[in-house]
Amino acid sequence: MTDDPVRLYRTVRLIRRFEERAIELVRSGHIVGGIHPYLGQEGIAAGVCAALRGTDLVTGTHRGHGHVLAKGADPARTMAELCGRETGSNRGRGGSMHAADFSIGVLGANAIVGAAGAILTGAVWARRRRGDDVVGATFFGDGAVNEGMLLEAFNLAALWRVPVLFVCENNGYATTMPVQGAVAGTITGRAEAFGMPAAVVDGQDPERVRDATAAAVARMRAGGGPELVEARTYRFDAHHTFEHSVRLDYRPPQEVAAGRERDPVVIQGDRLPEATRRIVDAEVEATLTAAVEFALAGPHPDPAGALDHLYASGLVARTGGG
Amino acid sequence: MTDDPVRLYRTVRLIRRFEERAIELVRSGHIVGGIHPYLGQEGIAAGVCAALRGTDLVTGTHRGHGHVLAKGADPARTMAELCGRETGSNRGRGGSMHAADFSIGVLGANAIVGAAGAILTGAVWARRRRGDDVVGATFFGDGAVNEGMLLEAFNLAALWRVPVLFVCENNGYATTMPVQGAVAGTITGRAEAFGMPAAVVDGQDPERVRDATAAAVARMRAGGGPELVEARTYRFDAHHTFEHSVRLDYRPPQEVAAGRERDPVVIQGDRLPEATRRIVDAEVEATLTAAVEFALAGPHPDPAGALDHLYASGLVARTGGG
Amino acid sequence: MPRLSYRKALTRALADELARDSDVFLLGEDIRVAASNVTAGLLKKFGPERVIDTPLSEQAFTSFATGAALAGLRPVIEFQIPSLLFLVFEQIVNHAHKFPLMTGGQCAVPVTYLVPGSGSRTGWAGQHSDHPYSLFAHVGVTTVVPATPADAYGLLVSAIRCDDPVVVFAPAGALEVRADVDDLAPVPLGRGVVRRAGDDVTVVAVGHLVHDALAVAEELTGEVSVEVFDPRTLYPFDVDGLVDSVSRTGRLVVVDDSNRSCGIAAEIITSVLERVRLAAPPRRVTRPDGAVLPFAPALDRAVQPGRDQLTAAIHLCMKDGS
Amino acid sequence: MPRLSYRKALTRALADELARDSDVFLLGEDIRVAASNVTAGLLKKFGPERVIDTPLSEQAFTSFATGAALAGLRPVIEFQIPSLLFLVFEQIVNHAHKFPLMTGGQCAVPVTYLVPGSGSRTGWAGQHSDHPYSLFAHVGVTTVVPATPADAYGLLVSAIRCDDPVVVFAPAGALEVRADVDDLAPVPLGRGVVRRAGDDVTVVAVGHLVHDALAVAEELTGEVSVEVFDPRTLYPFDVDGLVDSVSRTGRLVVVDDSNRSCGIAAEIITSVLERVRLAAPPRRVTRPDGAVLPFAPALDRAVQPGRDQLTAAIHLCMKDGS
Ligand SMILES: Cc1ncc(C[n+]2csc(CCOP(=O)(O)OP(=O)(O)O)c2C)c(N)n1
Ligand SMILES: Cc1ncc(C[n+]2csc(CCOP(=O)(O)OP(=O)(O)O)c2C)c(N)n1
Ligand SMILES: [Mg+2]
Ligand SMILES: [Mg+2]
Repeated sequence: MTDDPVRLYRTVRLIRRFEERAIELVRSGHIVGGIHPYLGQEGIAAGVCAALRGTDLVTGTHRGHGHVLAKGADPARTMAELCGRETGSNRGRGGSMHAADFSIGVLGANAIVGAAGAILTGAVWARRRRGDDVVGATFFGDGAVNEGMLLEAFNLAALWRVPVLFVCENNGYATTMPVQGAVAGTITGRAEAFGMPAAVVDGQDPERVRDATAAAVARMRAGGGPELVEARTYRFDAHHTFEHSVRLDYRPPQEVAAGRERDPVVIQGDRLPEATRRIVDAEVEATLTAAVEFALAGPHPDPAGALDHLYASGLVARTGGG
Repeated sequence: MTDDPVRLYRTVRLIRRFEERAIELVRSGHIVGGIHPYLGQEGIAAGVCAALRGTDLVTGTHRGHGHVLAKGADPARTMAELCGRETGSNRGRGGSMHAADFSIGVLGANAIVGAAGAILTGAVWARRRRGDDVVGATFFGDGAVNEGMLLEAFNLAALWRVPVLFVCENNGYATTMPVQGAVAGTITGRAEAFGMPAAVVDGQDPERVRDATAAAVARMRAGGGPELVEARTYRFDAHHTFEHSVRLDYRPPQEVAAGRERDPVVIQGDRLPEATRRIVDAEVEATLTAAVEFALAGPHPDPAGALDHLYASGLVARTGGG
Repeated sequence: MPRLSYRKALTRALADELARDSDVFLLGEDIRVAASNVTAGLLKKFGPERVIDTPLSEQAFTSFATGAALAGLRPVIEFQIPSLLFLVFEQIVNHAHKFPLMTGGQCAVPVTYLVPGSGSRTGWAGQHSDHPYSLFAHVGVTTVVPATPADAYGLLVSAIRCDDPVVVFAPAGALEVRADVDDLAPVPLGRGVVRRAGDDVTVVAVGHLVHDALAVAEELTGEVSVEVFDPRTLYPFDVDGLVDSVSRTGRLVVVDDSNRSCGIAAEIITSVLERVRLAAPPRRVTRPDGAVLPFAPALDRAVQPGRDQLTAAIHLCMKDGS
Repeated sequence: MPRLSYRKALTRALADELARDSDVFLLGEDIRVAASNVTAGLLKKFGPERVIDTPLSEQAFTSFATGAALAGLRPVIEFQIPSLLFLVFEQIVNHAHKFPLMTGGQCAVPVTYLVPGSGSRTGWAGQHSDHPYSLFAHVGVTTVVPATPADAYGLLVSAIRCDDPVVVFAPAGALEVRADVDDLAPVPLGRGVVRRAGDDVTVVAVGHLVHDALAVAEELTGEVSVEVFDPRTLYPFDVDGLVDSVSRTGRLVVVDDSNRSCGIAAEIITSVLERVRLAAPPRRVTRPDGAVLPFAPALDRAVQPGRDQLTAAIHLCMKDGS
C-alpha cells in the first residue's frame, strides 16, 4: 500500500473541501437546516476507514459526512442528499444527519447521540452469523459515552465478542458541554470496564488513526472481541452551522486558535511531495465542483412521494387530510 | 453501639421470618401475585441500613421487603401492604414491589430493574441542597448493572459528587441468567470506570456489610462522592414464588445446597449467646404474629377509591365507562 | 381437531417460523428456560444460536435486533413486561420504524416484538400492568392483539414474515384461552373478523375482551342482537371491515383495555364516523384516563373495563338515537 | 402594551418562577449558554446551582429530576429534541407519573418537561421533527401546547406550579410568534379558549396551528363563519368548553400536527360526540398515519397539516349534513 499516504491525504482533503462547500450551500440556502461540520476531525474518519475493507460496516453520527465519504460514498450523491434532491443517496429523504449507502456498508449517519452502537453491533453479528468475514466501526462523540444505550452496547458487544471498533471522537465538547464537565472517570476506562481493550490515539494524525485501527481490526479478524479507540481531536468550526449566526460563548478564542493549529489536512499533506499534493487537490476540487453541480442539478422530490418507503412491507399509510 | 450484634441479628431474623410468613400468605392466597423472596440476602439490607441514619434515604428493588424492613418500616403495615389492605404502607396500592415509607426515608421498592439509582441520586442531591446532612443507599442486583439507565446514574452521581452508596446485591443470577453470561468485565470495574471507589464484600456476613457501609458513609459524609459496594450473596429460594409451582432449570442442586450453607441468620446468630438469640427470636415471632394478624384484619380498599392519588394536583381522571 | 392453548399457539408459531426460515432467531430475557413458558422446548430444538438469552439491556438488545434486521435477519424479541416497551420506545420508534423512509428505501427492519402477558396480571401492580398498544398505533408501528389461539398463531407468524417492525401483544387475560383449532395458518395483518353476527349494534372488542364481549352478547340474546367485531390488528386498522358491519347495525360500542384519552377506541370511533352515519352516539368502555393499576385485586379490576360496563354501554347505545 | 415573542415569554416564565420559588431549578443540555435561546440570561441571574447543564444522559437526569421532586424541589427540564421524550418515556410514565398512586399518596412529582421547538424545524429531518403530544395525552400526563406568547408564559408558569408532571410542547412553528401582551399571568391548566367567535363550524386547532386556523377563518369570512377553539391543554382536555362551542355551531373540524391514528384529533372528536349531536360528520386534518418527516422541505411540508387541507375540510364539513 505504497500510495497509502496519498489516499489518506485525498480522503482528508476531500472531506475538508466537502464540508467547506457544504457550508457555502448552507449560506446560499441550498442546504436547509444546516449541518454539523466535521472540519478538523477529518483524520479520524479517514484513518479508520483506511483500515477497513469495502465490505465492512460503519455507522456515523449527526456530524456524519466525513464517516460516509471516508467509507467510499459518492460525494455527488452525498451532496445531493444534503440538498434534498431525488438524486441524493437517500432520495432526499434523509439529509445531512441520515446519509447512508448500504451498498458500501454505510448503515447511515444517525441523529440520536449514542444510538448507533447497538445497531451496528447487531448488524455485524448478523453478517458474521451468515458467514461473512466482516468487522464494523461505529463513530460517536465524547458526549455519547454518557448515554446508557451506548454503554449497554459496549456490554453486548464485549459479551458476545462482536468485532466492532468503537471509535470515540473526543473533540472536547458535546455541543457546549466540556468533556470534563460531563464524563466522570475516563473514556477508555469505560471501555476497559467491559473488558474491552482501549487506546488513545492522536486523532489529528490520519496515519496514527489508521495504524491503531489496523491493529485493532487485525485482532478482531483473528477472533478478538470489540475494542475502543479514543481519538483526541478538535472541532475547528461550529457545533452546527446555526452557530454562524448565533454566538454561543463556550470555547475561549485562544483555545480555538490552538486547536486549529494541528490540522489533519496539513499534517497529512506535509507527508506528500508538493507536486503530488497539488495533483490531489486539483482532483478533489474537480470532484467537488462536479458534486455540487450534480447536487444542484438534481430534481427536487415530488411531494406526492413524501411517504415513499415509510413501510418496507408495502403498507400504505392513511394520509392526514380531512 | 454494644448491642449492634444483637440489633443486626434481630434485623436479619426479622427479614427471614417476614419472608417465610409472606410465602405462607402467598400459598394461602392472601398475597396475590406472589413475591420475590429475599431469603439468603438478609445480611445486606441489615448491614447497610445499620450504618445509615434514620433520616438517610434508600430505594429498594422488586426483591425489596428486606430493604424496607431494615430501614425501619413497620412489619405490620408492610405485611398489610403485601396483602393489599387499606392499612398497608401504601394503602394497598403498591404491593410487594412498591412498598414505601417516605416518613423514614424509604422512597420505595421499584419494580423496574436499574431504575431507582437515578431517582435516589436526585433525592439525595435535593435534600442536601436544602441543607440536610443526608446520604443515600440504593439497592440493585447483578442484573441491573447491565441497564444503561443505572450506568448513567453512576456518571451523574460521580460527576456531581452526590453521596449515594450503590449497593449491588450479586446473587449470581438475574432471574435465570448467570452473572458470567451477562456482565462483561466486573461489577466493581464498572463503578471504578466512573471514578467511584468500589469494594467487594461478603454479603452473607451482616457485620462485614455494615463495616464496609460505615466506612463508605463516613467518607461520603465527609464530602466524598458516591461509592459502590458489591455484596456477594446467594438467593436461597426462588427468583419469584411462581417458581414454587413451575420448575425452571438453571441452578444445579449442589450449587443451591452450597449456597445455602453460608446463612446470614446463622452467621450473625452464632455471634450471640444462645439465650439472647432465643429472646430475639421470640420477639421477632411475636412481632410477625402481630404483623400477620394486623395485615389480615385490615380492610380491603374500597374499589370506589381505585384512582385515589393518581394525581397529586387533585386532577380527577375521567373513568372508563361507556 | 386438537385443543390448543393460546400460549402453546405462540410457541408453535415460533417453532414453525424458526424451522421454516433460518434467518429467524429469538432474543429475550430468560427465554432459554422459558420463564414465560412461551419459548418452551425451543432451545432444545433450535440450539443456543437461535434462542438467545440477553443481559438486562433492553435498549441495546432492541437496537441490536434492528441492526440484525438491517443485515437481513428476522429477530423476534420477547419482552417480559409490557412497560419494557416504554424503555425501548425510542429504539423502536426513532430507529426501527424510521430507517426505511430516512434511507430512501435502502433497507427493511423486520423485527417482531412479542409481549406475552400484556395488561393486568393480577397482583403485579402499577409498573407491570400496562397495555400500551394504542401508543404503537399512534406512532404507526404495526400492532396486533390476538384474541384466540388460532389468531395468536396466525398473527405471530404473519408478524415474523412482515418486512416491517410488528408489536404483538398477547394479553394476560387471553393466554389461558383454549380452543379447538382445525388448522394452523397465517392470519393476514390488518384484517378484522366478525366473531359473532348480530343486527342491532356492533361491539368492537380488543384482545382478551373479545371473549367478554362474546359472553355479554350471549347474555343479551333475545334482548339485543350484538355483532362482535375483533379487529385483531390495531394498526393498520381494518376500517373497511368494520364499516361493513356498522353500516348494517348502525350502532357502535368499543371496548378496549387501554387508557381512554387518545386510545384505540377513540380512533375506531372517529374512523367509523368519517365513513358512516350512526343511528346513535357511539360508546366506548376503556381504562380511565391516565390509569395506573393499583395493586389490590379489587382496585386492579375496578380500573379495567368490565362486562357490566359493556352491558351498560350497549343498553345506553340502544336507548339513544333514531 | 409591550410586544413579546413566544420564546421570550418562555424565558420570562422561567425567570419569574426561579425568582418566586427557590425550589425551582432548571436542568438540561446546553442551557447555560442557552443554545435554544430559551434560557438566555438565566445563568447570570440565578447562578449555576439553579441552571444546571447535564451530561448527555437523558434517562438519568429525567429520573434525577423525579427524585429531586420527591424530595420537595420543582425541577424544569429542557429537552433539545422532541424525540428525546421517546428516550425518557419510561422514566416519565413508569416512575414520575406512577409514584403518587403506587405509594398510596405519599408523594408528589412536580416536574416540568419543556420541549422548545417541537414538531418540524424544517431541515432537521426524521429524528428531530416529531410532535408526540398525543402520546402523553394517552398515558395521562398533563400536556400543554401553548399557541401564543401570553399562553406560553401562563401555561409554563402553571406547569411549574402544578404538583404533577407536566409536559410543555412549544412548537417550532410558534416560537417566533409575537404579540402585544398586556399583562403576564398564569393560565389555568385544562382550560381552552375561543380565539375567534363564529357560528357555522368550530375548528379546534392545536399549538402553532391556531394561527393557521385563524388565517383560514379570516380567508373564509363572508363564506363560512368559523369559530376557532384553542384547547391549550391537551390533557386534561377542556371538553366542557369545547362542547359549549360545538353545541352552538353544530359542526366540528380538528387540525392537529400529530399522527392521525390515536391522535388528539380522534380523542377530541370522540369526546364531543359523546356529548353533542353534530349536524355533519366531524373532520380531522392531521399528519398521516405513522408519519416520519422526510428531509426535503417540500416533502416535510407535505406531511404536515396545511391550510389548504383545513380549508377543504371546512368546506366538506359545511356541505355535509343536515
Ligand atoms: C440522545 C440525544 N441527546 C441530545 C441530542 C442533541 N445533540 C445533538 S449533537 C449533541 C452533542 C453531541 O456531542 P458529542 O457526542 O461529543 O459529539 P460532537 O457533536 O462533539 O461530534 C447533542 C446534545 C441528540 N441528538 N441525541
Ligand atoms: C428493566 C427491567 N427488565 C426486566 C425486568 C424483569 N425482571 C424482574 S427481576 C429480573 C431479574 C433481576 O436480576 P437482578 O438485578 O440480578 O436482581 P435479583 O432478582 O437477582 O435480585 C428481571 C429480568 C424488569 N423488572 N425490569
Ligand atoms: Mg464532542
Ligand atoms: Mg441477581
